[in-house]
Amino acid sequence: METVLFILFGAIAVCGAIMVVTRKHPMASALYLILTLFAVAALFVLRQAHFLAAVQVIVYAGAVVVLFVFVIMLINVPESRLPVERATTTRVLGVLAAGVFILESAVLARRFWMPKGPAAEVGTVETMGRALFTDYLLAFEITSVLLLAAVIGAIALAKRKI
Amino acid sequence: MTIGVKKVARPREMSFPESLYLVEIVKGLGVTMGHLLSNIVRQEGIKTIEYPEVRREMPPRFRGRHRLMKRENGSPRCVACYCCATACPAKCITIVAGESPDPAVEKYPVRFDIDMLRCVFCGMCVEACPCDAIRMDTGWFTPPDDTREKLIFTIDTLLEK
Amino acid sequence: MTGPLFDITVAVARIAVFFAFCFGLVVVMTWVERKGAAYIQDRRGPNRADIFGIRAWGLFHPLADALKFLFKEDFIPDNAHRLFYQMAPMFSLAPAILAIAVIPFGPDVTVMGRKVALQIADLNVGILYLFAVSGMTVYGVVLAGWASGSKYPLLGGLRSSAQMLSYEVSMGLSLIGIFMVFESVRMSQIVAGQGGLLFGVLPKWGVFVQPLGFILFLVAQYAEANRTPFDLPEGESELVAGYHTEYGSFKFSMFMMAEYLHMVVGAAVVATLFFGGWQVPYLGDAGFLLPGGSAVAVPPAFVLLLRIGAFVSKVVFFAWLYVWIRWTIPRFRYDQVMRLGWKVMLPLSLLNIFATGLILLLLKK
Amino acid sequence: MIAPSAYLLLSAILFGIGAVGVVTRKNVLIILMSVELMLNGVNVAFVAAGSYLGDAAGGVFAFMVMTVAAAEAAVGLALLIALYRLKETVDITELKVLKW
Repeated sequence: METVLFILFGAIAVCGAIMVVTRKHPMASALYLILTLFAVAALFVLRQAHFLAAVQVIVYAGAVVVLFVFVIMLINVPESRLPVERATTTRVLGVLAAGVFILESAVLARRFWMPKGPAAEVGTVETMGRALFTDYLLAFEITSVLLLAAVIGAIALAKRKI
Repeated sequence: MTIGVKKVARPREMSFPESLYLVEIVKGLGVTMGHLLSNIVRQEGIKTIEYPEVRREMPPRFRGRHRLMKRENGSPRCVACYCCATACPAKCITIVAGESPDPAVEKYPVRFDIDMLRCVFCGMCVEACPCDAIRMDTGWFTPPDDTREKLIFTIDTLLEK
Repeated sequence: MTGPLFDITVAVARIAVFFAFCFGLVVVMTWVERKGAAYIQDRRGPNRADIFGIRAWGLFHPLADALKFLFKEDFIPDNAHRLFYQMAPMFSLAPAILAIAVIPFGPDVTVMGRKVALQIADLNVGILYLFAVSGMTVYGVVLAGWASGSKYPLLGGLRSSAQMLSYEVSMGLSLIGIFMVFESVRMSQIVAGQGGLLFGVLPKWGVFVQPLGFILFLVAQYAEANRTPFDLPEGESELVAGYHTEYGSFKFSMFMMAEYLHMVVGAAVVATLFFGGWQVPYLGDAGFLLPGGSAVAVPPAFVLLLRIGAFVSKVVFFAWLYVWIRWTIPRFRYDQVMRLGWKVMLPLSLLNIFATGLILLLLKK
Repeated sequence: MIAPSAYLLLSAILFGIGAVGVVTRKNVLIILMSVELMLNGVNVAFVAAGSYLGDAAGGVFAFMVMTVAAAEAAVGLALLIALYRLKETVDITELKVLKW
């Protein structure tokens, strides 16, 4: 059962990702990105990381992609003025490079040792909360500073007159 | 009534509880709920007139659907003089005159059509008529219909009322 | 019945029952909205549709509307982006349906010797799941606005995405107080936690332990559901009909259904998180246990009935509140919405978290 | 039971596709989305590793990556809007002047 679900959601994620990078219009890309994000969230659920799956959907699909969609609508580039994409050779070379990378990682992944067992309950709300607020408290706090900086930066950049 | 100057109260500063809006919203909800309940319990507050069943009494000078008047013997009073058709600003009246069988009357309308889709209900035809043959005192609106043809009223329809 | 068969039957039954309840309420809501609006405004409201001459106060109007929407011509404007235009209503309806899954509509019951929770799925991330799916609702509106290829829908979509992003933040933050008080994000545990009493008199409902959180959450819910006073994505006075201007026939009716389903689900969420869900004050498993110390025994079947009835009536009340508010409060201006969202709701929800944390800390000592 | 390497492979594929998007596309919006894809691929690896090794660090790392992704998207899109106001284009090859 797990294998079937893994293959299903993995396939959806990969197909969605391919669509994201191949679609001409950014809106289509954004929608396929949501698909991929959902599939990845489902994979998280398969590994018992329920909390992360929920956060993945809330943060990525609920906020980041909405932001993308918002910007796409805001600047609303007409289809005729979308940039002309690179030549086929460049694209083929890019795909080849990525293929080499994926093959290398596949070889490495087979060598990489991890205990093969059922998913540990590390992604639930309780364990994540405990880890975040004890061992990784400093990192967590620094994240808030990062977010604050991002908020200020975004406002400073996008606002016409401050 | 003389024309007077009405003093309009300037909006005053809101007090703190008012500026929170919460109490005010609850008050507003009370008002709407009051209307709702009173309208459910007794329907006096409802001002709606349920139109086809209940009709508003129209004032006597209201210009409604036309009607053609008849003489005592039942023939139309119209003498096909074309005054109304000439006066009509919307050109919605079509008259075809014919020789009247009654020797006292010269002509009578063979056809008298009013295109209700073009009529602007101005009442000029009524003003123009020399023998009070057309009136607009039915107090009726033009009823809706589903084809254009049905809304060209012929002499029979106009004589009915 | 054997194990898996039993499980599947229970699952299907739960989904069917709750789904039927929600959609039934949606149908009734469309009627209540129109009739309620009419009575509030001293009008008579829909009363014409009849079956064999029986008018039943216009109760057949939802049916007539549904038939009309089904048989209308299904067109796509020339300028529209065909695929996205057709997908938008589905994007709009799906999250509302998904959100139903985690709402408990009754206590655990024993069927054929097995414990069955009256909840479609008791996820351990309950509320987070709710956030996740409610975050998806914005796509329906945005996509509809963008794909219609017309300016008013586009403006509506823009407004909607900005509004929903802004209010999602304070909606999430306003619930953190609830997590902190009930120490769980699992919906069933939050409801169970609201069974107790506060100072021996008040039921320990979310609204009593988190009054500010309740108000903030309610306001944010209205903004998320695009209901008045936050319905400016479809503000008809300036945007024709907003994001669904170019929609007709069944696609439009899907938007309608989505809106009403959001209201029903929103009402269920408010009832669950802040008004004790299926909990009836002072009602234990064996019967009423009044604060004075007197007890009234109630048979278990009746207790179950009372509890489900309590949940249903709470949901109906909050669904009605949506309608009630709509015909009471005028629409905000866009800048007012943004100011309220960022300058009032956000600081207040942060303050709420801080105050809750402080009080919990003092109580623990 | 799925081998951990399957997750790592999937992670690599997602990362690779995202990288192809970054290097071959010209539309800034799609490049930003591809970056999100790459981050997501990394997240898959983190979560899988965390759950196989039974260490909460995997989840925490994924969480941090998500935060960074959100911040990156916000700042990136703000930059994009500012640039679009200036240059009226989303073509990255035309955005090569670093000063104005």
